[in-house]
Amino acid sequence: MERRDATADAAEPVIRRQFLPKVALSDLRLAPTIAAVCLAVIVIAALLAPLIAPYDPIAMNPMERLASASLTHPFGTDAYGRDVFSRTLYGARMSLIIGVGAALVAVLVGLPLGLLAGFFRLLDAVLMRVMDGLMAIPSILLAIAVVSLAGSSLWTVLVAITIPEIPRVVRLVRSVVLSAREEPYVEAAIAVGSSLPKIMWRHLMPNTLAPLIVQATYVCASAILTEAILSFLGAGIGTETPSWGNIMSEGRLYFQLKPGLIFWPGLFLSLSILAINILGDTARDVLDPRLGKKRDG
Amino acid sequence: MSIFSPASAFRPSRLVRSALLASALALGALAAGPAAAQEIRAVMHSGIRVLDPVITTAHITRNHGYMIYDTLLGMDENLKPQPQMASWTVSDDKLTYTFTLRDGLKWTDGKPVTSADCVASLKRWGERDGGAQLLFKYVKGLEPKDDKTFVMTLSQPFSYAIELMAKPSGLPTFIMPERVAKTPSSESITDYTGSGPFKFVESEFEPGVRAVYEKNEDYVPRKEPASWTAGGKVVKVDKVTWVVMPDAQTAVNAINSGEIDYLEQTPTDLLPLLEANPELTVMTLTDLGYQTMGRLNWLYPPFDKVEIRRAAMAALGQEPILAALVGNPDYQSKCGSMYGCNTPYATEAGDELIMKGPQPEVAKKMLDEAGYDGTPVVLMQPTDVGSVAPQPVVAAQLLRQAGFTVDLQPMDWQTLVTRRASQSPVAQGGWNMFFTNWIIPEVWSPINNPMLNGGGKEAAWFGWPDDPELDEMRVKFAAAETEEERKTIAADIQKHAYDVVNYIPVGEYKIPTTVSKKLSGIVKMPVPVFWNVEKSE
Amino acid sequence: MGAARNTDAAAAAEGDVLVVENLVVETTGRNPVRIIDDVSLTVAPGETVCLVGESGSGKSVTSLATMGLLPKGALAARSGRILVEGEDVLSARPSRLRQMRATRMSMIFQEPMTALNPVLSVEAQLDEVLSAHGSMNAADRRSRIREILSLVHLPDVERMCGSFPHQLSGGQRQRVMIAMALVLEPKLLIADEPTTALDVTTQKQILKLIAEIQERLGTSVLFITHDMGVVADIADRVYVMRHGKLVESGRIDTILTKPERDYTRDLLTAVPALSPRAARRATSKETVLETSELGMVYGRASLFRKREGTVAAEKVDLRLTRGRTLGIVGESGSGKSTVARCVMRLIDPTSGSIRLRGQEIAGLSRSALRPWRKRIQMIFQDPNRSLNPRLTVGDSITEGPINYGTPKSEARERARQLLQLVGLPADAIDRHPHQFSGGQRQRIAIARALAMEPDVLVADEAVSALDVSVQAQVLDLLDDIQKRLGVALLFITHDLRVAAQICDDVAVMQRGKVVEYGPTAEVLGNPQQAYTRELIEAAPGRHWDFPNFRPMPGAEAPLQNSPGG
Amino acid sequence: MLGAAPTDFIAARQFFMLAYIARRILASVPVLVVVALFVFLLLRLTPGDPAAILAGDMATPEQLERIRESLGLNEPLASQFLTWIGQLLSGDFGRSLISHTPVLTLIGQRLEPTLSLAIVTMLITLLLSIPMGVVAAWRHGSLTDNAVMAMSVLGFSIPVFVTGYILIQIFAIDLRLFPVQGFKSIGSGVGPFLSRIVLPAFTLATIYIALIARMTRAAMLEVLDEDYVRTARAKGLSERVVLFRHALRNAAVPILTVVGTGFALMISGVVVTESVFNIPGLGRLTVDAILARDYPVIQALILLTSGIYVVINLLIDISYAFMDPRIRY
Repeated sequence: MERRDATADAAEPVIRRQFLPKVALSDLRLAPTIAAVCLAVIVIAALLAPLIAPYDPIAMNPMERLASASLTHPFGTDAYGRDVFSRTLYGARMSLIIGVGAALVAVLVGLPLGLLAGFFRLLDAVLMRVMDGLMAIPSILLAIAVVSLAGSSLWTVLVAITIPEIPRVVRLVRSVVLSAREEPYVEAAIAVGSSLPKIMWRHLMPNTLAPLIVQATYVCASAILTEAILSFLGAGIGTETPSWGNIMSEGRLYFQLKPGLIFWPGLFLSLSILAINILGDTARDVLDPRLGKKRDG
Repeated sequence: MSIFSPASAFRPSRLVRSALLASALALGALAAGPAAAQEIRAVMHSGIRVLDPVITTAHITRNHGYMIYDTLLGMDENLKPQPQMASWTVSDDKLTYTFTLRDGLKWTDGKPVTSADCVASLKRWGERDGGAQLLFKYVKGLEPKDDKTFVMTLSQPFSYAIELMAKPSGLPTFIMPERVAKTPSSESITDYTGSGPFKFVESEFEPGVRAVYEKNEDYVPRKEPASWTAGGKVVKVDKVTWVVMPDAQTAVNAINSGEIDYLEQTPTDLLPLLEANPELTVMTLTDLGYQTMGRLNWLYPPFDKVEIRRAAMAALGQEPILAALVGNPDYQSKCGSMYGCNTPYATEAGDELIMKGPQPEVAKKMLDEAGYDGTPVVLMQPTDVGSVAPQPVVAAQLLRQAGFTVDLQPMDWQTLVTRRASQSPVAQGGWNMFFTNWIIPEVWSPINNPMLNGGGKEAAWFGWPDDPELDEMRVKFAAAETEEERKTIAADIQKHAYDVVNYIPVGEYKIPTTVSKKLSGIVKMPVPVFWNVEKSE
Repeated sequence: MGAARNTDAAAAAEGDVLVVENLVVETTGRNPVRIIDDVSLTVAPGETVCLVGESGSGKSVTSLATMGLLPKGALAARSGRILVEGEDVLSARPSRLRQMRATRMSMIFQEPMTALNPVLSVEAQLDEVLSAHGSMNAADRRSRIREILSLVHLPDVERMCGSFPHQLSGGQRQRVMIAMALVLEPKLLIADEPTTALDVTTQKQILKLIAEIQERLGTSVLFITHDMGVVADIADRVYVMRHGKLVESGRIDTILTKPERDYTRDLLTAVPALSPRAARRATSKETVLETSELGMVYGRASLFRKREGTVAAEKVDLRLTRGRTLGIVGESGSGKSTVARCVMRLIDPTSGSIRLRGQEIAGLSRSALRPWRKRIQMIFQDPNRSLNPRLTVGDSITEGPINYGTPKSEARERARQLLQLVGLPADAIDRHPHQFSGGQRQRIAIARALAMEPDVLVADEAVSALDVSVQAQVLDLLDDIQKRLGVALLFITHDLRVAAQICDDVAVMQRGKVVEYGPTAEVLGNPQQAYTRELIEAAPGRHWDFPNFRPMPGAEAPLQNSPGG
Repeated sequence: MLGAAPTDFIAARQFFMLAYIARRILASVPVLVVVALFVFLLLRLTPGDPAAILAGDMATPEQLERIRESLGLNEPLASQFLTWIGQLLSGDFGRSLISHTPVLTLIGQRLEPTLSLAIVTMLITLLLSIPMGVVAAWRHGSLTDNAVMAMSVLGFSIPVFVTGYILIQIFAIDLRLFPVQGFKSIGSGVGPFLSRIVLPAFTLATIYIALIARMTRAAMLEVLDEDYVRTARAKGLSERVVLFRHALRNAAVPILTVVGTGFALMISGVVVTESVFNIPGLGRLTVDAILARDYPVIQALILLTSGIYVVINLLIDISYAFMDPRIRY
């Protein structure tokens, strides 16, 4: 309580800023820059897929199946004779929609639940038991069950991937709220007569944004990956909506003969996830509330 | 994933637990190991879970049946019924069939096989098998006469009866002990006593993973040479282990490195990986192969109208579908016969529309004339079974080219299996179209062919055509006196079936089996069996 | 020791234990910032040298550099030498540096709780020093550990050995730290604010212990502190640092009586006098805040755990009239903050009553309390945390008035006036808290409290986190505001000097109870309770009247750091 | 922990520990009930008919109805749930609808491969990831650090099945060092066991290593910034002692926590790895059961994995006490 001088100037912040960043990749300014450029290129390619793609991604030509890479088919063709390059471009759309969608839904559902849980003890007890239960179910099994039972549309896949992520978001928001509500400025807000909703919205919610952004990037990356795994297990999106996951999954039989079928979508998938993770790490470094952390007595 | 997959699976997708060392040195050492035990390690197309070959028509369970049970009759490679457990005589009025069991038949528990066992088994069979159900309408009596003979009496002649009892696939006439055969046909049996060439090793059974069979030392084979399911089932190895590999790639790698001896279904696309290996032979076990087909739902629009069904048939074509499904001319062929080509009843009657397809322009015109209103066609697409995944995808494109609105709905195979049984309207969980595959012996006659049943919502196969005319023709077929007469009726049936678009055959294909050169004497037939096979070292 | 004290800095002899010559420390990276700029200092054998400065002066960095502990990759010594017993720390190889640590120079830190490894037992932490630096066998190490632990006057040594840091009190932890630093009897002990985190009474004991051990072992001490009181009590010589540069150095008496530099003078004049302020005439008789029998018990039995609650406050009776300042003083854990938070209804008291202008508020529901909230406002200890960093100053100040229906434009206008009132420019309203220094932020916090036009201001350690010079300004501001607005002030502090300077009345709390309560002059001038006397006696530098550069009138031993006690 | 802690302290700790374990076990009951109810409803309220799956291609509507009846699927939902819970409480997990094998037998057959895979994976992971994380944190900002971090981010970015295929191609097919697939019980010899488990375990470990190396690094960075690490250095201790004795022990709690929550991640990986390497384990069993709508098997398996998850996390929470004497329960 009676503490050392807390007013920081000169040396202290300098030491902290240089000493604390948690992720080395971001020290090389290069990494996040490259990651951002990579991701931007992929996103633009996805958006412009109808313009760039030389073929309809679902137009098949069985007579030209499993062609090797050539000028007409830069990445070759798949078992239906569809152009893998076009499919990969369109697949970017679906995979990114799933990644971003999962992140958005997880945050939109998890944030209010977490805020409420962090503030109301009774609700907290019930909600957290349910969340614990959800967490205890291995996410991939839950996802397979949901998809296989409810049919494999984009929406069910999205829901299946997102459900297991929600408890993690709720827990994160809740823990931020629990620690933030001890902050003196929250007490100050209580003291000046601010209502609960106002305190939540104005003083607590903003604290959750930085960790949420970071968490959202991880959810995004892991959703893209989970979609691929679901496809691998036969519980992914249908072949008429190409995603990196189902392109790879359909190509896996030809792994030794036509590695391109897995390689190209896999490369895009890994690059995107890598980039998203690096950006997430960078965001964490930049937004890390611990950079200005105080020690308590 | 395809435990109960349709007739075939391109990607053998079941587990295995074989496996021997990969390093060359260890390979040599281990190769010597099993020599003493004479074991065949076979990767089957699917994992076996259901051990009752009557309750299900799943092929893996049928194969299991051939291992541990003997069949009442057999069928030779000329498709002629032959005695197996029993020989038979038919009375002149064609109404009384007398079966006489051969000597030396014994259950694995040591008791002799009696006529009562056969009668009980046939009755259970009669409750489940489609053709048998038809037959049993005319069975007045089925009684043991003494320990070795029993008599079946009919109310009217059913000359196809013996062929039905000798058929190698669908539900063959596996004979079980009476106490087992008394199990209601809606419940699985739990006692696996058989009288077949192999014994089931229950203690080593892992559902979905592995099944182990030992030679039945007490089995007395017939003296004739083995031919299809007829002749002597002489077992020349000590043990057969069935395993499953969920990943085709893994299975191909495993047989390439000598970890297994037998790969029942090899994806044709992966043949290049195997053909160079001098240790292996790639073969097809039968010239009959598989029929792949599409079925339309007669109950709801748009396929409640025959004109629109015909338009759909015109829109489809065998070539593009086979190309996507197989993609190897050696293993695929166009075929317009609903009974399969290379079969006794093969005919071209009425097949013009499908054989000329795809004809998008013709189909479009037919659609216009039929007044198609754009009702979407819900086409179910299984995503997890390689042998049925591509057909709907190609079909969707072809139908769209002809002006159909297609809603291609991906789902796992088991969902499809569940959903195709739904007679509800499309919006309430119903469907309009799906594809599946059959081995030719399952469709090779109007009686066997499950689709050729016009019984409507109560009795017909999924799609439920209400077609009394068809059923009358089938009865005529069964009662026909001569083979010539039957062939004519069969052609008429097919013509009629094409006219009303009962179903749409979209081609035939064969699946190569890869076998280690150490194995010899493999019986070539549509069902993979392990008698007569020798293993050398 | 007398001899040592006569040594002058300029005449640093060959035998100095520590010689720092022209030390320059910079941040690493592309744009180096100079943290320590050309600092030289010496410490003679047996001498106690104080390094004084406010936060950011570089005093801690200097001590870390001496240990060779500058954070790698963040700070680096660019030039100069640091000789410990003649051997240069800066040029020593890492392995040699490791050997020198604990054998030649040792260090103790501000916070013994975090400086001790929480997961290792006391014995393990001492033992590893011995095994890292010598070939003592296990039995010798065992007996040496017990020997040094008794030397630092720890009770029940055997039990101490098996204890973990969290099981010890703050003072005991610091004793363990000292034992650990001295177990190999190094010539130089660097103490970096070793008593800042401790209560005054504990601080006194630790200072006494250091002096005692120093005497016994002949250790030299480099003592880093911001507290002039401590300096006056223990130093032989003093170095004053500011912004990384040496401002002034000299013998303690010289510095205290005749400081040459303005900065040193400011530093000294800012130290509040321990003598109570002159009594003010009461301007009003109106009681604005009154507690009776106030009690707070934390953590009573829950469903699964039955345990006694912790009594944080018990039967607290206080009364505050308009325009007056009531101080609550006490050590940590005395319950003074609990009382403040109860009065604010930030926590709900478990018994007793709180009357705000006659209205009982202890039992009011959240909504019933609302109209009364604005009557009483609080200033928190740490201005960095009491202002939401994401809101502009204006948003923070106007939040309260807007809650009570003041139109936004009006509230902002009022906020501008308030900012000027607390000595900040009106245009500060659109800036964010991080653009202000600690003292300025505390001013903003005061403006926020005043925006509610409260009758009572509760200041909970409101100046404890500030440097002395800033502290003095904020205290002046509070005094000024009270005069102008007539607000009553409930002032919670651990610092008797601050209390003496600002309070009309003082309540001394110990273990949740008010032990002595009365006018400041009486309580501090003529304490009746032993505990109050103990507190007063423990206040460092109480014999010195810093603002006037002279000993306290009547103090016998003007400058006596009297290590022997 | 060195030194003799006072016996009363130890006794009190043991008492609180036992009380804590009891409380935690009680607290896990509602979690498992939530799981049970959730899984049950998920399975029953969505389409899927085990009877159709069981009967195969040629069944008629009437035959299906009879099979449904005999499987008990026509009972009301509530009574099905109560029956199931009742059976569970008496230790009966039921029988597979499809193979009619007792669920416990099925699980028993598949337990060993999965357990072996999980344990070997865990060993590989801990042996590699913790030193990696420690070194990365120690050499923070260096090339080593960047390399470790890059590897671990990469570990997150490649789907498990791709990793598996690549490892098989290189080590089993090209170099012929290992068999391409399969599982051998450790009872049949350590050599055959290891030769088959190494590749899948490495495949599975890639994600896990990534996760734990990252967490170790972050926790170590946090801890290396602590005063007691500075104290340890000020005492002249070697870096190895500083890192592993002082820092790592203090960083253990968050690392252990991730080891526990990462278990869920491993389960996902197990399902895929078992497919790629053809290991007949619980992962495949679950997927197959889901696809076959084999309700009793799915229910038991998900309950089992959830139970294991709960137990592992309980064990980890208890282990905190051994890492950190401050933690009391």
